[in-house]
Amino acid sequence: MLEADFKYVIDTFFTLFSMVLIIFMVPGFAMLEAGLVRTKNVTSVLTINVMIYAVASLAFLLIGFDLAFGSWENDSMSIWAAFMFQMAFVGKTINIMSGGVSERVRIFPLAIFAVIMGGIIYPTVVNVSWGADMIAGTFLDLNMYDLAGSTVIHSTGGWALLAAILIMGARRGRYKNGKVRVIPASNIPLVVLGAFLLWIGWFGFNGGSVGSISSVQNADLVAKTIMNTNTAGLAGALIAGFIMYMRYKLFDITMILNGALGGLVAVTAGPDLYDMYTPILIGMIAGSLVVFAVPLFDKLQLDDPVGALSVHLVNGVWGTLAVGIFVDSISFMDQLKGVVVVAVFAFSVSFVVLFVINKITRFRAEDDAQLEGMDVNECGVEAYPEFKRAI
Amino acid sequence: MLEADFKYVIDTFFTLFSMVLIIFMVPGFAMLEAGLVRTKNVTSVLTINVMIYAVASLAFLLIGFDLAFGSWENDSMSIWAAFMFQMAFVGKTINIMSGGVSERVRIFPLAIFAVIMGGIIYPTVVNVSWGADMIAGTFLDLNMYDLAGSTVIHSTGGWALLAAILIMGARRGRYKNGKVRVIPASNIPLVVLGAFLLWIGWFGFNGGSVGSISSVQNADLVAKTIMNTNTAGLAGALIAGFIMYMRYKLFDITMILNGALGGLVAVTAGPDLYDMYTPILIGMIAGSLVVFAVPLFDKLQLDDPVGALSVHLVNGVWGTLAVGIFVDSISFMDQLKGVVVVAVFAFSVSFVVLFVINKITRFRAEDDAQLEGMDVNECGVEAYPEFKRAI
Amino acid sequence: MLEADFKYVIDTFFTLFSMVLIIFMVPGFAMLEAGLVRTKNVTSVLTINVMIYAVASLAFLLIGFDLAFGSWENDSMSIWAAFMFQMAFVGKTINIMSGGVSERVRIFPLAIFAVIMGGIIYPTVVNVSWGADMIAGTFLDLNMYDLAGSTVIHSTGGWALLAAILIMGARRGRYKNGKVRVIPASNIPLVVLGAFLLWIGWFGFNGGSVGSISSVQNADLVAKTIMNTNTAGLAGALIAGFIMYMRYKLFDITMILNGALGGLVAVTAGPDLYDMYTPILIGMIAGSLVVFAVPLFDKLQLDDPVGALSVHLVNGVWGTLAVGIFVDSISFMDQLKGVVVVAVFAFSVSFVVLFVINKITRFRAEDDAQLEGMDVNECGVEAYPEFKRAI
Amino acid sequence: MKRIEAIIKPFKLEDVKDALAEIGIDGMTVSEVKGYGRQKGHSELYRGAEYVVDFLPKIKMEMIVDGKDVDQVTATIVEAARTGKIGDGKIFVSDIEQIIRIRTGETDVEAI
Amino acid sequence: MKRIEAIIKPFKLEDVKDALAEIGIDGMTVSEVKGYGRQKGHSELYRGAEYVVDFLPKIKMEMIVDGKDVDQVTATIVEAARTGKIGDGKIFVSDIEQIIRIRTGETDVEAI
Amino acid sequence: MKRIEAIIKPFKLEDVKDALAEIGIDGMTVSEVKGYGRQKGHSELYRGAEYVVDFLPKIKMEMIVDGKDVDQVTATIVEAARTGKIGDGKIFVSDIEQIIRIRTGETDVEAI
Ligand SMILES: Nc1ncnc2c1ncn2[C@@H]1O[C@H](COP(=O)(O)OP(=O)(O)O)[C@@H](O)[C@H]1O
Ligand SMILES: Nc1ncnc2c1ncn2[C@@H]1O[C@H](COP(=O)(O)OP(=O)(O)O)[C@@H](O)[C@H]1O
Ligand SMILES: Nc1ncnc2c1ncn2[C@@H]1O[C@H](COP(=O)(O)OP(=O)(O)O)[C@@H](O)[C@H]1O
Repeated sequence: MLEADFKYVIDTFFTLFSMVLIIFMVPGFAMLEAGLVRTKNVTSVLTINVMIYAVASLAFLLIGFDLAFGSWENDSMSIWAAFMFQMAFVGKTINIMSGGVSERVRIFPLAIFAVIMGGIIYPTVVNVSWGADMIAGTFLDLNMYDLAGSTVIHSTGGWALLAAILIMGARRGRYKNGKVRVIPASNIPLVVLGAFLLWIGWFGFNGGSVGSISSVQNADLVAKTIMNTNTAGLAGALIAGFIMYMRYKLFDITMILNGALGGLVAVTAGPDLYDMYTPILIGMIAGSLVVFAVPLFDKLQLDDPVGALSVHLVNGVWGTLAVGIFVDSISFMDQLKGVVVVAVFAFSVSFVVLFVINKITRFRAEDDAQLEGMDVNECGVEAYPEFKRAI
Repeated sequence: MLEADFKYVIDTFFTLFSMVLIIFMVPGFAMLEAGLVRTKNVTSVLTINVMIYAVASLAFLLIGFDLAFGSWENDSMSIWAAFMFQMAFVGKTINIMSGGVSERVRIFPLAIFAVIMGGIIYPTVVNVSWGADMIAGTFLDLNMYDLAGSTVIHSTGGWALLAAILIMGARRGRYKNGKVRVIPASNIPLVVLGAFLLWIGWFGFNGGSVGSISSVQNADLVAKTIMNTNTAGLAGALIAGFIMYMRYKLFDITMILNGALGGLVAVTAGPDLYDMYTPILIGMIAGSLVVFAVPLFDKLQLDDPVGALSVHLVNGVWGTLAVGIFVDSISFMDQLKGVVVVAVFAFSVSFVVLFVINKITRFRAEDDAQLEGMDVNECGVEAYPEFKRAI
Repeated sequence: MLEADFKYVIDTFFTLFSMVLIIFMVPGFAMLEAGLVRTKNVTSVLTINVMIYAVASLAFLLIGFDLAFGSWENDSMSIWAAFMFQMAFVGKTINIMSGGVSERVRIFPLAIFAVIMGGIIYPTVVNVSWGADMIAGTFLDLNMYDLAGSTVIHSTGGWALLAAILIMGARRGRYKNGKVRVIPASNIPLVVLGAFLLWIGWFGFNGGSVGSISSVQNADLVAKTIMNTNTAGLAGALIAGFIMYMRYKLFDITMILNGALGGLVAVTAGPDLYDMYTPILIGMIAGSLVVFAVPLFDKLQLDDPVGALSVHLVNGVWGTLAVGIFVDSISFMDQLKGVVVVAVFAFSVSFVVLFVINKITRFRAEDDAQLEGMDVNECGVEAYPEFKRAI
Repeated sequence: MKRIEAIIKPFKLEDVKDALAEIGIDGMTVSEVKGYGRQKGHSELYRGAEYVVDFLPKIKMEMIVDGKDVDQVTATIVEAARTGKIGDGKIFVSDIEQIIRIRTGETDVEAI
Repeated sequence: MKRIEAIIKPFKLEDVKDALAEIGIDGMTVSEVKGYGRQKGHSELYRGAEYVVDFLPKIKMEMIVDGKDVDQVTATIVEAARTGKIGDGKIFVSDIEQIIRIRTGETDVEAI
Repeated sequence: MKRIEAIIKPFKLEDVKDALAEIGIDGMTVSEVKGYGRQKGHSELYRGAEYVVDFLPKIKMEMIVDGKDVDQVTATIVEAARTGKIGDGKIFVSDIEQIIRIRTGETDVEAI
């Protein structure tokens, strides 16, 4: 057997393996968000997650992949495996955005947005960062290092979310006379389950982004990437738990998990480049950023029921810059330029697209519908009809 | 290292990988069904799922595998991996059937049936379709193409279910004076979680059924199989969501997920043979079939709490025929013959076996037991004892 | 490509695959325990699971791995993969212990204990059993065969738990005037989900412990290990179900799952050494031991809400001895010596460490805090705030 | 005006509601309660230990009616809710002094 | 002493509680109930079949007050709970003969 | 006949039920309610924001008894439910005019 054939087989298998781990993030996001919202909005959030996967993936199959990569060709592994791996990413940006506008967003316009995001916006970002690169040679050309998408996925989703929150506004009754009304999560086991499915998915996300496991060097790189990814998550969880305990003598699990996810987002830009201790530092800073960003966004009345801005936007930016700070061979300015260019592009295009869709069919459910719950109004199906709702 | 050894190692590993994905379908079915039934029957449904896995797998280990494949030998991969892969399939047929008679079936007779199904009926179907083929040369000899079991698994389970529903009847109070009483699902997050575990399991189910990943050609085939499998699921979900929205302006998540599962069932017969667009069509037809079959079976008073007839039986048939329709090299008549022969065999044998068991120890719980709930009567353990049940 | 390189690549990949399966045991333990405790203690149990993963893994990264293996070197696979695999084990011993003291243990002292267990106690046990072996040559030198840790993981965790129960006492109100008050599980679907995630994780746990899949012989060994692991789980579930049905005419799912887990624990010491039928016997004995041990520990007023003593301690011992009984080449006395030496070490060291921590900051929550629930007192976050609690 | 409270078996709710609707009662407030009485609870099993669940789920229906309708209403409930088996439940009648409909401010018989 | 029961829309609980606190009512017992009245339920969908959910979630507030406070309390509730839309709920007043505070053994007006 | 309602702390249910059984009360209806009174709720934490949970879980026991048993029953409840700490709850006694046992049609004292 030719060495090239061997590599082809192994890398196809490895990419399929990574892809499967990423697909676990679909139920991962679904469970996390279903656990974080109120019982009256659970079915709606779940439906959104399912529809995003269906709509965005098909859009990526039909138009997005071509746009991002220019062709359906691949010599180093099966193109079908390569496609599936990339397709597994596409829903994530929209998930990040949809999670942050839960409990008020209507499903139909969101599905329209998913088509555009999965078919055009996200593929364009991929094109200029990882793919065919249509702006190569122009002054916008990016040299940012972003292995698995701190910026390309997480910040992009985060900027789209910021645009969405500005357009849709806060949930009914969330801010009353300048005061924040706390709306607690309804199902903590689902939150934990979802967070761990995401965590495990991240191993495929980052490990698979190395692109090949079929040489000794690449095998090391993949393993180190996965190890560093995990380490940053551990550190993020630990520091968030520590800060909460210092302040309140209480372990707020939702914050701890957000800290972990923040660490995972932040390490995603360069897990292959760090030594084994740097991710501890990156994760601790990420976890701290989450703890401080969550109340900050609330003070700004940017209503984000799942903490997606703090986890994905803030730490997408932090993680991309961190590569420039901690890795000698990477220019900080290149990283910064990447962050800024993607920010401007993702935010402005999302804003315009959301704005236009919002004119045609409004995103935000009426106050009365929010009061009764999105489930009854959007899906007709209650999440827990037999469980009695407490006061 | 010899090329053959390399292939042996890789295919053993790949088969174990696929097997693990299929085992995720065990909690997948369990969560899906636990979410779809009423709270008073949840423990019972879960217990059935666990017992089926234990009973049918052991029966397959002790007698079924021999019956299906004639011998414990395999040159291309570890026989233990080959066994585990096949064993992972066996529970599925029974799961399909048990799901459709939930909320009234007693556990003990069902366990007896699982022994016979896992030890004899299913292995016989495998024998004639994929295995040693004891009817080769007779007029019944099958040339059906059925990669991963649209017919062998899904329709077989579906026919067994039809027999079971005829013998056990509907749930108490389901049809009153010719009117259908709607009994909604009790826990939607579990339904979604279960559906996605099934979806992910399907990658192993179909991908692993290619049998080998250890050459460039096979690597392509496996990757394409997985991609096409996924695409049909996406299309099934999308079309079901679309139809529901057109009709009711509501997104009924249970129907959307049944649409996805229908698409997955339908593509299972030939995902390796299709180009990348055909599965969209197959999935869309599958999803539409589900949407129309669910109320139809209710009109026929065939009471199927989880929609298994619509998902597995209808689409198992559709998917098998689809190979004959969309693939030039496959004869439609061969596919039809396969569908019919397996139907006659699976239905009549299941019917007789169920009938006999039913004489000895009745399958159906008394009305009073159904009223109080199967959990208290069959397991003694309530699923959610601390949660107050709403009216 | 060199054969050694090929093996390096494959074994790195295989080890990463196994590691991922083991990480599924993190949500596995979390869901199992969250389902078994009362709703007022669910968040606390989940938080403990998350904190253990974060704390013990980081401790193992910073000090434990060095202590256990003497160096960060590995020729046969990526050291990072080897590390991740070992790290995936470390939390398990603590999970076993924390589960058994749920509903009364405070989180902060437990986190301290996790540092010491993950950084020192468990690495020391690994050192003498699997690792650098610092007692080689002394009269304590162990020749025990323990492939994946019936003793090294499960009994070690079990002995630590026994020490913990002796120090912390039973839950408030559990034993009143010598009578046992039954405290049922609050969420059975979570119990089932958790048990199956553990089951699937076990394939990686035991399969990965073979250490290599990259030769025909090793591929067979891995596949057989996984098959035998599964078989023992099946047999444990079956026998537990059978005994319960004989005695009560009821299928108690929590006991059936504990039986399955008991079978998995018991087979863990030697799944690579058995023929395909022995695990049935081992699993059946394991399942029976669980059924009899659970009420026995209650009679001894050792209050263990999740049955961890019966599953992990009793069957860790049984499984280790079983290798000496069923495998000719293994000396029963060596196995017994291993069991005893580890028991003495793990119990006494855990006891002393727990005792000292308990003096500094008591482990056990006040009765009033237990009454109100650990969630409000330790986390400030209720698990199901919108669900009305039944009487 | 009188308050009629009926404690019934949960699966009889639909029947009783329909029977009451037929005699023109179309306002009521319902809640899930647990009952303790001659009908004994069932025993459950948990990890090898049996224990008794004392309290049985019941439905409590409350309706405020004009004093003259009391007999008809109670008779209707008795008929629709009876299975003849132990645990069928009870009806309690007591006095109500004042009623107000929040939406309109109407009081007493107009507010029923 | 009188018992005042108010059936209100769930999202009005906070407002009513605050309004009552302002007039010095600081003891009450609240429960979730289901209401059936002129306000009709909504229809839900399940796997292609529509059906009507009859019973609507309501909150029942109960407070025992001194007889002389009844009018002020009911007026306060009416004002705070009214949305003007159908389904706003009702208030029922009845008589209480005796009250005991378990902690102290105090009775009647002292025990309110 | 009289209705005795007791609002108690949830973990006292078992004790009170047993004490009542001893003096021959073997019918009652129980429900979970939320209480608001002098005993204040606890504060919870959610993603870095603290907030107060006002309403505390309580159990409401209702039993209809013969008028002559009222004093004994209330005394029994007070004794069994008292912890001496704030929030122990209250007992309310009111009048019941009529009782019907659905199963048999028996009325009043025979139906208790
Ligand atoms: N004295 C009572 N006070 C309040 N509720 C009662 C009383 N006696 C019975 N009940 C309620 O009525 C229900 C049925 O009573 P039970 O004695 O079990 O049977 P039956 O209705 O056939 O006499 C009980 O579950 C309880 O909810
Ligand atoms: N006769 C009655 N007895 C008891 N409760 C009633 C009665 N009539 C109405 N209710 C309660 O009041 C609620 C509101 O009544 P409804 O007729 O829907 O509207 P409105 O309050 O505007 O008249 C109902 O949901 C029910 O809980
Ligand atoms: N006026 C009242 N009307 C109705 N329920 C009351 C009233 N006052 C108190 N309660 C109930 O009694 C419970 C206990 O009262 P609280 O004032 O907290 O303490 P204590 O019982 O020690 O006086 C409350 O939680 C509430 O459910």
